[in-house]
Amino acid sequence: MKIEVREQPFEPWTEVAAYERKALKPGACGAAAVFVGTMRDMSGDDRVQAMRLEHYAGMTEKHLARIAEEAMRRWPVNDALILHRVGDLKPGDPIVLVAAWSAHRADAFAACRFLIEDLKSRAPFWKKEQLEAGVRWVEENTPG
Amino acid sequence: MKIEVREQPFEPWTEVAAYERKALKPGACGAAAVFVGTMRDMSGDDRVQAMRLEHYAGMTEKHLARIAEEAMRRWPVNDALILHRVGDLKPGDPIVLVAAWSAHRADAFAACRFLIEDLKSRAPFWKKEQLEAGVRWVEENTPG
Amino acid sequence: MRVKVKFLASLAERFGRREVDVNAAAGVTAEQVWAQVTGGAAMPPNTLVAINKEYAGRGKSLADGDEVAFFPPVTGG
Amino acid sequence: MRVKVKFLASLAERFGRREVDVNAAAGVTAEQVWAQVTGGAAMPPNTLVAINKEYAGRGKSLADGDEVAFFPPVTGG
Repeated sequence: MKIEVREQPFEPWTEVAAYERKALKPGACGAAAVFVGTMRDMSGDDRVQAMRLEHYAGMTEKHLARIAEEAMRRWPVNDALILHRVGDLKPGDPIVLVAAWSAHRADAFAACRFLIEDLKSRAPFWKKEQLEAGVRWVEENTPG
Repeated sequence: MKIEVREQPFEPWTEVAAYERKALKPGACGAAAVFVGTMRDMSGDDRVQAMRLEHYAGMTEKHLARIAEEAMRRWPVNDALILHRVGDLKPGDPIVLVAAWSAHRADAFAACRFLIEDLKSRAPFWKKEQLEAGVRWVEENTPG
Repeated sequence: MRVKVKFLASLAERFGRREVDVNAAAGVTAEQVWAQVTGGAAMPPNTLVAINKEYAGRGKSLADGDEVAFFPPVTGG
Repeated sequence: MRVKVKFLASLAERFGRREVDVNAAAGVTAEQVWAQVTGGAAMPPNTLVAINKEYAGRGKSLADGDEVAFFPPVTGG
């Protein structure tokens, strides 16, 4: 299991591949489900030029570790990975990567879905968008 | 949209990254959901040494293209990728990769799940396992 | 009329061939061609049928030049 | 007793500070500390509260040395 909050841009597929090589036994897991959330260039009808992602350092890592542990307790999941970006982002930058590995696909999907839903509804991150018209805090995440 | 049946081993995350770079506009899709199925070293209680994956050339590609098109019709999905291995596999080899890109996560997950479920229940592939005790055809896929 | 018959996976092994071209009576169904080619073997209940690389019912009639395939439940992914 | 109060995201901007250490009466609740630090501002109904980096109800009592944080609905992922 790995949880990371990162200030620098990351390439999500490279991260998944590297984590698999490092942490997973080849042949043990039949299924990997991965979700990657990327910064869009539109927010509703407004063009977004940049975004700042703030978090509550300390609480974030604690909360993400707890939901990863919960996923591994609720489903027969072999491993889980959560990586979340903070700081200054540009459109197209990956924001979040969640992955779950399991023997079977239903469990991998369920755990992956749970991780991103809980992260989006409970993990202490906040987005502030830079639009042409100025800066605004995103007020609420869309439901899953 | 890309559909491919490949005789050679592939590294799924490299494929996803390459396809994104080539086909997707950065910032357009907020969500990517990816499923990778890998050959396990166990089948039930039996250790699997190798596997041969046969398919119905021509029908396979036609069927996979149809389900990708159906996914893109049923959900607001920007793009989809399906890559499936055939030939002789070893435990740990990736078998299948399905990916769906969308503005929103619920649609990306739903489309990805649909793609793998339809592929597993309808696409003309067959697995033949090499066990210690000999060779056997897999008779049925597990439900999703 | 001429029809191409394909057996896939375990059915190819069982019948020792993957493909055979046959002369069939006009309007013959997929299951009648099966009977003709297999010498009257019972079709396993879970056998799937495709005509011209599309799934079809076993009672569907074939046309001249059609390709009909018989295969066991699929196990990909 | 001493309590550390944190404001995050838009609340940090609103109050012009991210962190303040306060003297508080024993047994004070999170929302009483909010009132004390903000000069009696109404807490927005969607405000979330964490005590020592765990979600908590706004009526929960604080202990000496606790860290209480106030923040708007989260928008990560």
